[in-house]
Amino acid sequence: MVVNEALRILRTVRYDAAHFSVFLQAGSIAAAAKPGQFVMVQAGDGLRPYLRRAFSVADVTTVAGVPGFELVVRAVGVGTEALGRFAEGTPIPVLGPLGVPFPIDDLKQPDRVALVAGGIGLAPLVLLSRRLAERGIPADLFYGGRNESEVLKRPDFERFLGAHRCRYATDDGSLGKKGRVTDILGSALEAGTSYRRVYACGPTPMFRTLAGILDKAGIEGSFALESEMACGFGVCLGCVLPGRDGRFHTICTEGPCLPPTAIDWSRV
Amino acid sequence: MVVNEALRILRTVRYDAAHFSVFLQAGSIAAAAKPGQFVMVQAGDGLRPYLRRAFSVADVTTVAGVPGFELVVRAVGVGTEALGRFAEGTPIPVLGPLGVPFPIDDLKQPDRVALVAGGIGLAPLVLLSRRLAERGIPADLFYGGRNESEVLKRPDFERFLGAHRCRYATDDGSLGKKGRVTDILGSALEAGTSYRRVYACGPTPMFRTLAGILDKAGIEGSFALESEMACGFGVCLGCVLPGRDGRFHTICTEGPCLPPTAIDWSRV
Amino acid sequence: MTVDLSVHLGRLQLKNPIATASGTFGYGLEFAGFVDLGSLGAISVKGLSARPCLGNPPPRICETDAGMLNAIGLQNVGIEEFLSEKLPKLHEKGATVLANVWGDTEAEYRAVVERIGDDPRVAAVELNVSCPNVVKGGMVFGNDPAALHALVAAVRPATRLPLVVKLSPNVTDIVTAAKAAVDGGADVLSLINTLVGLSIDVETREPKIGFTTGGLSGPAIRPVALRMVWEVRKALPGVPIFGIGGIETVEHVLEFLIAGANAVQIGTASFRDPGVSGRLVRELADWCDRHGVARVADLSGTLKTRPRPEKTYV
Amino acid sequence: MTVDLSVHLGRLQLKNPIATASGTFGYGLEFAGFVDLGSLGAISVKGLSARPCLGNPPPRICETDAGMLNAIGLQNVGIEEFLSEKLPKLHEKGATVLANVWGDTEAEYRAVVERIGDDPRVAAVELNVSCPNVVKGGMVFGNDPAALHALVAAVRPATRLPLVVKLSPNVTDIVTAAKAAVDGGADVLSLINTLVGLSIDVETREPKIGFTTGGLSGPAIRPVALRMVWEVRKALPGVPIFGIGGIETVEHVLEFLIAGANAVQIGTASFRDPGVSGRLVRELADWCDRHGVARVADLSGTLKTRPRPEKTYV
Ligand SMILES: Cc1cc2nc3c(=O)[nH]c(=O)nc-3n(C[C@H](O)[C@H](O)[C@H](O)COP(=O)(O)OP(=O)(O)OC[C@H]3O[C@@H](n4cnc5c(N)ncnc54)[C@H](O)[C@@H]3O)c2cc1C
Ligand SMILES: Cc1cc2nc3c(=O)[nH]c(=O)nc-3n(C[C@H](O)[C@H](O)[C@H](O)COP(=O)(O)OP(=O)(O)OC[C@H]3O[C@@H](n4cnc5c(N)ncnc54)[C@H](O)[C@@H]3O)c2cc1C
Ligand SMILES: Cc1cc2nc3c(=O)[nH]c(=O)nc-3n(C[C@H](O)[C@H](O)[C@H](O)COP(=O)(O)O)c2cc1C
Ligand SMILES: Cc1cc2nc3c(=O)[nH]c(=O)nc-3n(C[C@H](O)[C@H](O)[C@H](O)COP(=O)(O)O)c2cc1C
Ligand code: FES
Ligand code: FES
Repeated sequence: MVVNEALRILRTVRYDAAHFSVFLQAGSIAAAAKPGQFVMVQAGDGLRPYLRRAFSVADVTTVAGVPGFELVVRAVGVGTEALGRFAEGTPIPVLGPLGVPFPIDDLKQPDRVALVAGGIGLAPLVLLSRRLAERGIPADLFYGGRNESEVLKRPDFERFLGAHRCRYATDDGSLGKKGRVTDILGSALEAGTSYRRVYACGPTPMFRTLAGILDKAGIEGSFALESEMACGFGVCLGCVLPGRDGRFHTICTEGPCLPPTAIDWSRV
Repeated sequence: MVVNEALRILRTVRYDAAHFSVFLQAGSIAAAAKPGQFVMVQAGDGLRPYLRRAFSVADVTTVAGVPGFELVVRAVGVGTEALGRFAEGTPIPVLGPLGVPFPIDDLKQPDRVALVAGGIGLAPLVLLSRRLAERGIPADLFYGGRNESEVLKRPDFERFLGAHRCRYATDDGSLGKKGRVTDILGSALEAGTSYRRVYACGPTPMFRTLAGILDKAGIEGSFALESEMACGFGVCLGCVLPGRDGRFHTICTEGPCLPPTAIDWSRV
Repeated sequence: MTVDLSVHLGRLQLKNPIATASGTFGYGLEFAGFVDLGSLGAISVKGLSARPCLGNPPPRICETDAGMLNAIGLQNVGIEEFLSEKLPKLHEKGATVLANVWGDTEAEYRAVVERIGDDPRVAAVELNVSCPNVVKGGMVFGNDPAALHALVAAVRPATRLPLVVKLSPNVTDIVTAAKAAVDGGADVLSLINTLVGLSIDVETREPKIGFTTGGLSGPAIRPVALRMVWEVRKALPGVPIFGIGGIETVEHVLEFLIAGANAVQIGTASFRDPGVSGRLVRELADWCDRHGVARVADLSGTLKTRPRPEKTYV
Repeated sequence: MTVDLSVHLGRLQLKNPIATASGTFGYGLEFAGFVDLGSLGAISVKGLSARPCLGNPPPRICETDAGMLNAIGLQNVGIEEFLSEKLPKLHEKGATVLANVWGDTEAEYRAVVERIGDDPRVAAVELNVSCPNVVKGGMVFGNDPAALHALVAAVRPATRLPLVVKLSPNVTDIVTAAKAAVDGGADVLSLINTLVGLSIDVETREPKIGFTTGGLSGPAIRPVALRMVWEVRKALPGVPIFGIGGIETVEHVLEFLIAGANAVQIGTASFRDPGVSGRLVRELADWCDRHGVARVADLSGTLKTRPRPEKTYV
């Protein structure tokens, strides 16, 4: 069930000028949240930002023994910046968990999957890694960022998945391979690795390239998509992306996790 | 000269749920500010509050050795509440000093004056008391509030003016006389005390009554008036009050300190 | 004190004056987890057309200062699916339903209203006249008094339900529009719909909305909406009004009632807080109680205006 | 890179596109401590009338969400005092002056413009047509295309200075108003003036503004202003435009230029920050520099719109 509750900020951890994690009180959201789902957060009770902002539930965790959940945030504008400025203990309105999670219930023991993260798209993949590890499903992480310091939550990924399963690409080569994340996934596929399914989250150009790669390789995908959202629960009809069927997909309720084949990437 | 500068909050002292003092870095405002002048403060860089708010320079002082000035504030709405929530060290835009101060330069040694404060109208009278004390001008304070805890800055008034010169009236009788401040001033006048000038700040009903009292007694007054202000420096023409001459007085530049005889109290 | 919250908008009787605005409350059912749908004055559902409509390509929304722009393009499931899938459930939950409808032509408007007919599960039909008139080259029905009058008159015979006409605020004179709608047969007026606005991404030099312009809603438009409610109430004191535009708090509700509305509709605020409409019902009752207002209906149109001064010169 | 900030609005040449809006910048001189007056593109002074005007009784202003309402009532020192006391000082400081004027009747408008004549210290006359036409029973000049046309045509012969007409946004079709002004002889259009709004104190049930309604300004109106600039630019691509409404940042300036304005006027923002106009001149130069824009004039009207989709049904 989706709940609308005021949750206290347990802790804010800064990674660099633009990136931070916010840990929120669990409320009834943490226990219910599945990997790929998101919450709508009101950052401030004023007029700027005016609408709530969408954030993936990045992890379900505890802070100093207090149950909570984590959002990993890149500050790109007024809402994300405001979210990073709250004092610990401040209650903020949170609506969630929302949307269709990554499909994982159908995975079975010998299945192997890949996780592809671009930039801040790492967020939903942390909780996904945790759940896959719990289920014993082997998963390879392909994670691309601008540079080493923008590759976040490495210790968690490496703990859940095993360090040997985590491969990185950076624009400047400061971590892993110099280049794009789709390049390192492409190399792995060319080297003969195959996956039951590829889970991905990242910017549109990454999605577009990846959709092509998966299509060619005949591999199923599940993408955690983004679009601007006013409500997050299917009533404003603002968050649509064009579908291959000529219809528009309501990303907040039909997604955010959708197979790439659902989207008409030429119109995004 | 009026300056527009970002000044850090040195300290915020809370008196009760609704009242607090904000001490700001001196900037070039503190040294220039005269009793009765005010500043326009932007409480937050967002949209709510949208316009700056006016506050009297309540005192010029130091905080832990750092030169600054004080605003005494009653939280009545979004701007005053926001002002009370800032963390120490936050820089906030301040414009000032503004307006016409209380006329005191013409006071000479044997002159005796009265100060009349109603509610939050105490604010400009603190700095006035300090300056009068420096000049050795004896001044009687008549200060009315709802109850004892809403009578603020007593130690300062009593230090500057002498405790025996400070008289209080409260609605509930918890401090001084039960009743209104104009009653205790009226009694003093009836008892034969006379003043060279009466300086006052308070709500409109107090001003209206006081204007009548002074008119009857033939005593000169100087009132620190209030009205809603968008700019504070004479350009929006929003802050006018009706004058006896049929014109409108721009309170931010012709005032805030004006003789009560300038105003048409029947139209305020 | 028990406060009487009920209001009458002509034949349309509501248990309280807090309704929700079309396009901001889905088909109502999406809010069942946040609000007791039966506790609201009314629910205006997403604008319905004769055929299901796919709406505009994205981006459809963007935030603006104290508001948002939208150009959803009236995406909706169509009147058939509404009547078969949504309305029975709304009815079961005790909701008072306003069927908000639109069309590209008079005939389409009429067709969808005829399909609703006198359905007793619908409390009133609400005509959204902010739709471009395809026959008249895209000019908006609601912005031309003659076209508006003709449209309302054409639709009027199609139902015996109360007919609410929701006016466009993008006009020189809202009173002329209001009169045209009332003369055409409107029982109730809803005002206002969104103001037409534009917002630009300066890096790409593209409009932030795919459709270029969008409808501005939210707190930014409240003063304009309030002014129009007041103007119409003054000119047409007998015509009941739904006040709409940027309502978020009980004080905003009261502003609209005092200006002359008989009830209000909560729009964009439901995106920020899906429970806001239900809460406002309770807060309005509390406010009336604290202020000794026994009947909320008595608040309507109680604005005390001062005589406007003549200009004075020196 | 040295950025060429100069812009031409027909015969009106400005050193940069950042001007200040009438009624929000006093007579300019009040800002001399905050802004180098000579560094601004132009300064539109408080609306001048033939006789000094006392304005409206208070309360004249109130804050609204992301904006404010005002009903100052056009208080001003009158054209004589302006010419003798203010203009010489403005001229001395190197200011480019727009003389914003108004009247209750055509004759009064004409009288004040005649008094300005061809004064070389004035760069242009700006006609505020949002004034109630006392002859036509209070209807606003700018809201009736015929009255607007007649007014501009009546004033036009009174000066050889460039004539700027500042339009009211409270109209169904801003393009019709724009055409009427241009046909009447306007060289440049300023858009927009304030939207008419209302705000109510629910405790006293009185309007927060003594005049009941007031003009809404500030960020709240920016999307509406931008849309109108874009509409007029599209319809009248050769007519130079001052874009006005809720401008606070360099991005806002750019939005207006891209939408089709040739220059902008900063209004209410000068109350929040008296130095904002001067800062925007510098920030605009920086932005152009960073973005490789050599001539700011090239930005004007560069909005890339997509073709509007047809409605699609299932
Ligand atoms: C389902 C979902 C999950 C998300 N999860 C995360 C997350 O875990 N961590 C994170 O940092 N961000 C996440 N985002 C993106 C986040 O919502 C946006 O970064 C945020 O809304 C920007 O708000 P702002 O006020 O800071 O920026 P604004 O000033 O509003 O905008 C800055 C830029 O971001 C774009 N933008 C605005 N809103 C969105 C949006 N909803 N989606 C995409 N772009 C947007 C704007 O067009 C603009 O280019 C998610 C978005 C969605 C839809
Ligand atoms: C010259 C001057 C000096 C002042 N000095 C002080 C001071 O030292 N300490 C202090 O606490 N307050 C002072 N005030 C009053 C203070 O400016 C207002 O309380 C403040 O603007 C209210 O802002 P708000 O956002 O909290 O309230 P809002 O939500 O804006 O309004 C709350 C109530 O206050 C009224 N109000 C709003 N602005 C003003 C205003 N400028 N003047 C009077 N009433 C207003 C509103 O009409 C409303 O009734 C002064 C005002 C002026 C004009
Ligand atoms: C996303 C969105 C969709 C809307 N769709 C409709 C609609 O289908 N029919 C209609 O009459 N009004 C529609 N409206 C207008 C609202 O019902 C309302 O009139 C307007 O938003 C002003 O109210 P607000 O400021 O409270 O949102 C829509 C508004 C929004 C924000
Ligand atoms: C207090 C105030 C007074 C104004 N006076 C005038 C005026 O005298 N003449 C005029 O043409 N416009 C006047 N305006 C309108 C502004 O010039 C401007 O068009 C409007 O405020 C919108 O811009 P903004 O949102 O940047 O303020 C006034 C606006 C305000 C806020
Ligand atoms: S965000 Fe409102 S429908 Fe998806
Ligand atoms: S506050 Fe603007 S003129 Fe006084």
